[in-house]
Amino acid sequence: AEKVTIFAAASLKDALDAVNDEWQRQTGEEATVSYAASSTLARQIEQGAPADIFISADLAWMDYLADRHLIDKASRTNLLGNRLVLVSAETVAAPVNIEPGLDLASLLNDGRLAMGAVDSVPAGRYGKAALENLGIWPKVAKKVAGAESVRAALLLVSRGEAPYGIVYQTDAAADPGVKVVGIFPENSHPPIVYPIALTADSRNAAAAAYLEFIKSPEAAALFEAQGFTVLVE
Amino acid sequence: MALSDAEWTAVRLSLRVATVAMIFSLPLALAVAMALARGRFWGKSFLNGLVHMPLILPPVVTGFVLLLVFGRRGPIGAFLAEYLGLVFSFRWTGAALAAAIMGFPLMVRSIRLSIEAVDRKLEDAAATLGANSAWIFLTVTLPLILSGIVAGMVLSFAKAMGEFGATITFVSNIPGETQTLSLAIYSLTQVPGGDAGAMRLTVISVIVSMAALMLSELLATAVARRTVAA
Amino acid sequence: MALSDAEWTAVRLSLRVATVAMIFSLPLALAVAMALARGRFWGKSFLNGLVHMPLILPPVVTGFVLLLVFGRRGPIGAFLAEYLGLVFSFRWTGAALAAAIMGFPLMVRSIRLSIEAVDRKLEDAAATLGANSAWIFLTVTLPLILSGIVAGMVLSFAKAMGEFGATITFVSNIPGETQTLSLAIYSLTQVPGGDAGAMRLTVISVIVSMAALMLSELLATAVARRTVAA
Amino acid sequence: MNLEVEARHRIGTFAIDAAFQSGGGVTALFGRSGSGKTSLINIIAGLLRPDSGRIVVDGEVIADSGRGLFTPVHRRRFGYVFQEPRLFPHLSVRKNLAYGRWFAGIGTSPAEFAKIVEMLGVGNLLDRRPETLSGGERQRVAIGRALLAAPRLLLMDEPLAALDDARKAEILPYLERLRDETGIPIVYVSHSVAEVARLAEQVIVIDNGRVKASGAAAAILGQATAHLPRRETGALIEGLVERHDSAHGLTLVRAGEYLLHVPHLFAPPGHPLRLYIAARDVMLATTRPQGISALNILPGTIVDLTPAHEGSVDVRIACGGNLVLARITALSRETLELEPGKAVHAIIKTVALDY
Amino acid sequence: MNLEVEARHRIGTFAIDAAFQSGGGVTALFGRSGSGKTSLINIIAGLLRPDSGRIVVDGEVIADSGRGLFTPVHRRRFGYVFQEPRLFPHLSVRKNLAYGRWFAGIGTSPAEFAKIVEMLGVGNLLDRRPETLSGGERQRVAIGRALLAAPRLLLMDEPLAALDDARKAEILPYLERLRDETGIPIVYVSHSVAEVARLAEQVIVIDNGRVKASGAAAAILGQATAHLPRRETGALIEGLVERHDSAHGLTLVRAGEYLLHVPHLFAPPGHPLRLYIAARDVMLATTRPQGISALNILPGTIVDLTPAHEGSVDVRIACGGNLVLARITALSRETLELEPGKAVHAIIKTVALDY
Ligand SMILES: Nc1ncnc2c1ncn2[C@@H]1O[C@H](COP(=O)(O)OP(=O)(O)OP(=O)(O)O)[C@@H](O)[C@H]1O
Ligand SMILES: Nc1ncnc2c1ncn2[C@@H]1O[C@H](COP(=O)(O)OP(=O)(O)OP(=O)(O)O)[C@@H](O)[C@H]1O
Ligand SMILES: [Mg+2]
Ligand SMILES: [Mg+2]
Repeated sequence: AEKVTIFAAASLKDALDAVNDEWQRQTGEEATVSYAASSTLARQIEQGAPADIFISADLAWMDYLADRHLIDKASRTNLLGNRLVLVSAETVAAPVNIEPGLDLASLLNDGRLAMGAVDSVPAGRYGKAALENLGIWPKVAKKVAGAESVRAALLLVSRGEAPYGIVYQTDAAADPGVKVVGIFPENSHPPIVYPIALTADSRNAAAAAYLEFIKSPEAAALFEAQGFTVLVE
Repeated sequence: MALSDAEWTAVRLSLRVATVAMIFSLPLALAVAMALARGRFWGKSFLNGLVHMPLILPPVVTGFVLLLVFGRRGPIGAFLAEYLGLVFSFRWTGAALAAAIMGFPLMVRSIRLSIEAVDRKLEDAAATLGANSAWIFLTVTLPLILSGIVAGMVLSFAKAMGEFGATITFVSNIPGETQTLSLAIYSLTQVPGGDAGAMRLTVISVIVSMAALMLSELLATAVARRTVAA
Repeated sequence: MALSDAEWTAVRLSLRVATVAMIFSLPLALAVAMALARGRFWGKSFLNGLVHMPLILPPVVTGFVLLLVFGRRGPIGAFLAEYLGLVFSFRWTGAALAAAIMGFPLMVRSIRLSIEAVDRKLEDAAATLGANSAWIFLTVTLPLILSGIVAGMVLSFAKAMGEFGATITFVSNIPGETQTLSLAIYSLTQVPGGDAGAMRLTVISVIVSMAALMLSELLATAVARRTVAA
Repeated sequence: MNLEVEARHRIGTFAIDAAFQSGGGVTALFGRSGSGKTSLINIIAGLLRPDSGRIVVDGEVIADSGRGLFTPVHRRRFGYVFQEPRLFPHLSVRKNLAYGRWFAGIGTSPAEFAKIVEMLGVGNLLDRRPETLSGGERQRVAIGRALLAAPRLLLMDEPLAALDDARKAEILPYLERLRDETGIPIVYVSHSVAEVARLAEQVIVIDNGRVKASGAAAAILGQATAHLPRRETGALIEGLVERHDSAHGLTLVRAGEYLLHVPHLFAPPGHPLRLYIAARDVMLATTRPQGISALNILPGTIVDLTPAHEGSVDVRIACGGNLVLARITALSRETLELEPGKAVHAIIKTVALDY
Repeated sequence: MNLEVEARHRIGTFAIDAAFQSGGGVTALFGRSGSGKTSLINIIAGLLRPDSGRIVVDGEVIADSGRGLFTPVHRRRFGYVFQEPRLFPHLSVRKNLAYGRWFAGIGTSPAEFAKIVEMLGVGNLLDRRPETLSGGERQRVAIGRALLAAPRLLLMDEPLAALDDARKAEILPYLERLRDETGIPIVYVSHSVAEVARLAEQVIVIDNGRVKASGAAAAILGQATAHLPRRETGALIEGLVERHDSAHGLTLVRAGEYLLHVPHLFAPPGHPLRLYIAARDVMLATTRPQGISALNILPGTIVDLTPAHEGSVDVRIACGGNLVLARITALSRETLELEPGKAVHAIIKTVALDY
């Protein structure tokens, strides 16, 4: 059968590659994944990209396509969830209790707070929302270094460029160079959700099967192994 | 350091994209360089600016513009697909187009510099010997600007190897079709634990490019020598 | 089209970064171009390859490398911060460094091409008139390669205006400090509905760059004329 | 063959305003450095488009600004030997030489190629790059390149300036043959009166962009005016080879009523010849001298004398149908009481007549 | 002043292997096109580093491959007029001229600058770009540039080739003065025997990279060998200005026992002078001719005669303490029965002696 083509947020690469291997092992069918920024992928789908399935790193870009009737709305599901954590370099590893009024600014001293760029990278947007919610934002806004991706933010912390950073739990777990010093309360930011949907143009019969598989317990185990929260039952 | 199948695919694709981009942009780059170096026409500044555009704009914007213009719904993209069967979007051809456009200003500048250095008295001499402009260009100008052409091709090739922003925006990151080495490296940098893989691919990319670079210099020397010996 | 404060800041920052990158990379680019064009030394191919590296590598990788080397903990970064008080990370200076490095191969190639076109017999003539190598370089070679230098500076400047990948990776996206026009445009393209803003900034960037471009061509002509008239 | 040139042009502060006609053969352009010779030749070649002008070759209008007509350079087929060699640096000497042949259509035969290569002495340079050639070698290759393009008009801008006399002596006869056998008109810039005297039918003297004098070579070269270096004034005499005296290495040339002894020439009896007799080489005697080494002692009558200039006087003598010019000191003139109408003997050494 | 050159070098298939010494003054390099003159000059200048060689100026060892000594070009302070002008295209004529002054330290005075500009006739070109100059104008600027660098040795590679005779006549006296007043040694490449005869104390004949003959100008120019163009063989005679005959525009020069009449010169009585008398300009007579325009009739005795070559014979005559060379036809030799020891009269026209 025709290959299933998936457009997925770049941060899913490890987990999704594992899921695809498993799917190929079971069905003998292949899935091709194009990993890029959700914004890029959404625009490409808008321009007629040959994608069967889109997995976004946030709701906004899925909504963007939904508004333009470019996804099969019936197939849309919130697939995965994630948590935001505060990380620090190995050297300043004292745990931090993340609560309203936390004096993150003095913790940073004259250092920077590394996070995804607050208006372009989803993790940055969630982080900013959380900080605002907790009333921390006004004091740290000027100290934020908006990285190109969560990975870049993580690197900034692990290289000692920034004392603290806000990243996804999934990324933090895999980097031995940083320590998780606090987890943001789940209600402090909009739910971190990776929605999935079939595209409106998809004519590939295997795509539906793949969609089923990705929601299966086998796949869920693989996602969880990477630290994601699986949202589908 | 044996390469995996996927890595091989990316290497081959990168080389194909870079080579095609370099070769196909050459004639147009030559023509534009000639016009900028020699021409006196209305809108020359504008043409000059246009040529520099891919440098000035963030690559993402260039890629986006390409997507809008050469995409399957874009005005030119639709036309080409309809009448020439030439599809760029989400094909390796699109990656080559993006690379060609990103490398274009570099190629044009190199060639233009060489053209400006040509002693026009030699072209005059050729004319008195009976050569018309086309022949003069082929037998005098072209051989004399060979170093500029080679330099331009090298820059274009190297740029194509490293191109990332415009390519991923225009043709996405589809393994086997549009995932060049550069894009593969990017994918790896986006996940935890990808660093080793990214490093490995980077080394491969550097080796391949360096080999191409040295080949080009050797070729240039050989061509320069052959021009005389033959 | 009145610019908002934030936009003004980005424009000013972009110009500053591009100008500083262009000016500070010039002396080294000249030296390297001279070495590549004229030198005969062991490791010349290697130097040539190294110069092309920023083109060959995906910008993100270049940014990573910069971070590793010039970061606060990087070998060179630590040294510079300690002894010269020169800090790159999260500073506009870092953005300029990234832009300079990305534009470096373009500058070197242009200058190198011009150097290769210089008639060395003129340098010989200068030597017989008593000029030592430094004076020959200043009074003969340099004026004769001016077109290549200007071309290189234009390319470097243009590249700096468009640079994005290495910059954001190295110094992040900090408004007022490191958020150049290019980064601002990128940010806007990443959110649904940001297109209009991105378009607006793109237009500003294009206008600013075109103006700089035309200025450079005028300047080049003027300098060329003055060299003789004075 | 016929050439008609008319041009008016400004370059910076310099203005060309020149017109001349030539009945073919060799037309020499004479003039001081900076007088506009190269500019004029460039206009003829089509490399410089004059503000206004007209060029006609053999009745064919090549350019006429009045009628907006301008044949592009490459279609004129005018061979041009530039003042500087302008060889193609990326081509071997052989390819430089052959460059024009290709476009000449029929081209020149391999025999012709070999002949010219031989004449120019560039046979052992064929596979070299121009940059490795000496100054004179470059100049010779440039001459060959123009000749091999089978031009219908040759423009030569000081083609022999960088060459030694021996080399010149090999090339000049070739140019003479070209002039005589193919009838290709040649426009020839030179500072050497000897070259001009030998080659040119017509001489144009250019000064500051204007034609200051023009006419038959004999007339111009015989005028003791400031047009030409005074040192070089002389008489051009047309003659026919009468016979050879091989025993003594001499050739006898009939010029008017007299037989002149000249150094041995390779030309069959009956062959026409132009002898240039420089005024400075001619002595006058009132009585026929005896026991003198000069073989040519021509009785004649003084036609006229110029006023003394820097201590010397040019004397024109009618000698058996030819006019001979002699330059003598004012003192001798006084001593010998030379006046128009007086019978004198013009004495010319044979070795001074090495054609 | 003293110059010592020794060089061995291969370029491609061409090999230089030459050595010469010069006691200063002007040393002329003579040789056919491609014989290695420019290469040799480049070696002296330091632009070409020979495989082995030695250059000594005034006792100072400039280069010595044996001792690994090599003074870089810019520290030699050898002015060089190249075979092609090599002007700096980005500098005005004025700046081209002034280029070397700066490095010469003290430099040349503004008066000197004005004088050289005047002499070369480039005063109205000072603000122009080299590319707008004519061939001869370029050459003149190149000469000025080298002169103004206050060199301690001048290398001149056919400096006057592109110039007309009038221009040459303005530059040659300057070079003479330079030679006489400043004592700067000059190495001078030229194809013109007249130039060489006038300037050079010493002549080196180069052939295929080797020194074929070298020695005092008088000796070399007087040898009727194949070293020089035969046409130009002659005798160099040293003389002193005796007095002037302004009425007739003549100067009398004492040469040995005789007084020679030469065209009027601007030199005070007692001034030393070198006259070059070309063999082709000298006639011989067995009896003193009467009523002849030539003013110089020198009795003498034949020293020797060369065998006939191409119909002519060179005769050496001892004339009042000088040797004069006459070229006559073999026929005349027979007719006049010329043999060594025979008394003859050498007849030399004054106008042929235009110094
Ligand atoms: N790379 C080379 N390979 C072979 N021969 C060479 C090379 N370079 C120079 N030559 C030869 O060396 C010889 C000497 O050249 P040079 O320029 O010294 O001659 P020249 O005496 O100055 O001649 P001219 O009077 O024509 O200027 C020439 O015959 C030239 O062809
Ligand atoms: N752009 C210019 N501005 C002013 N004068 C110019 C320009 N170009 C050429 N000339 C002048 O035109 C004159 C004619 O130049 P041309 O080259 O024709 O002289 P030429 O007779 O060939 O001299 P030569 O014998 O020295 O080669 C020169 O005096 C030159 O300086
Ligand atoms: Mg000229
Ligand atoms: Mg030479």
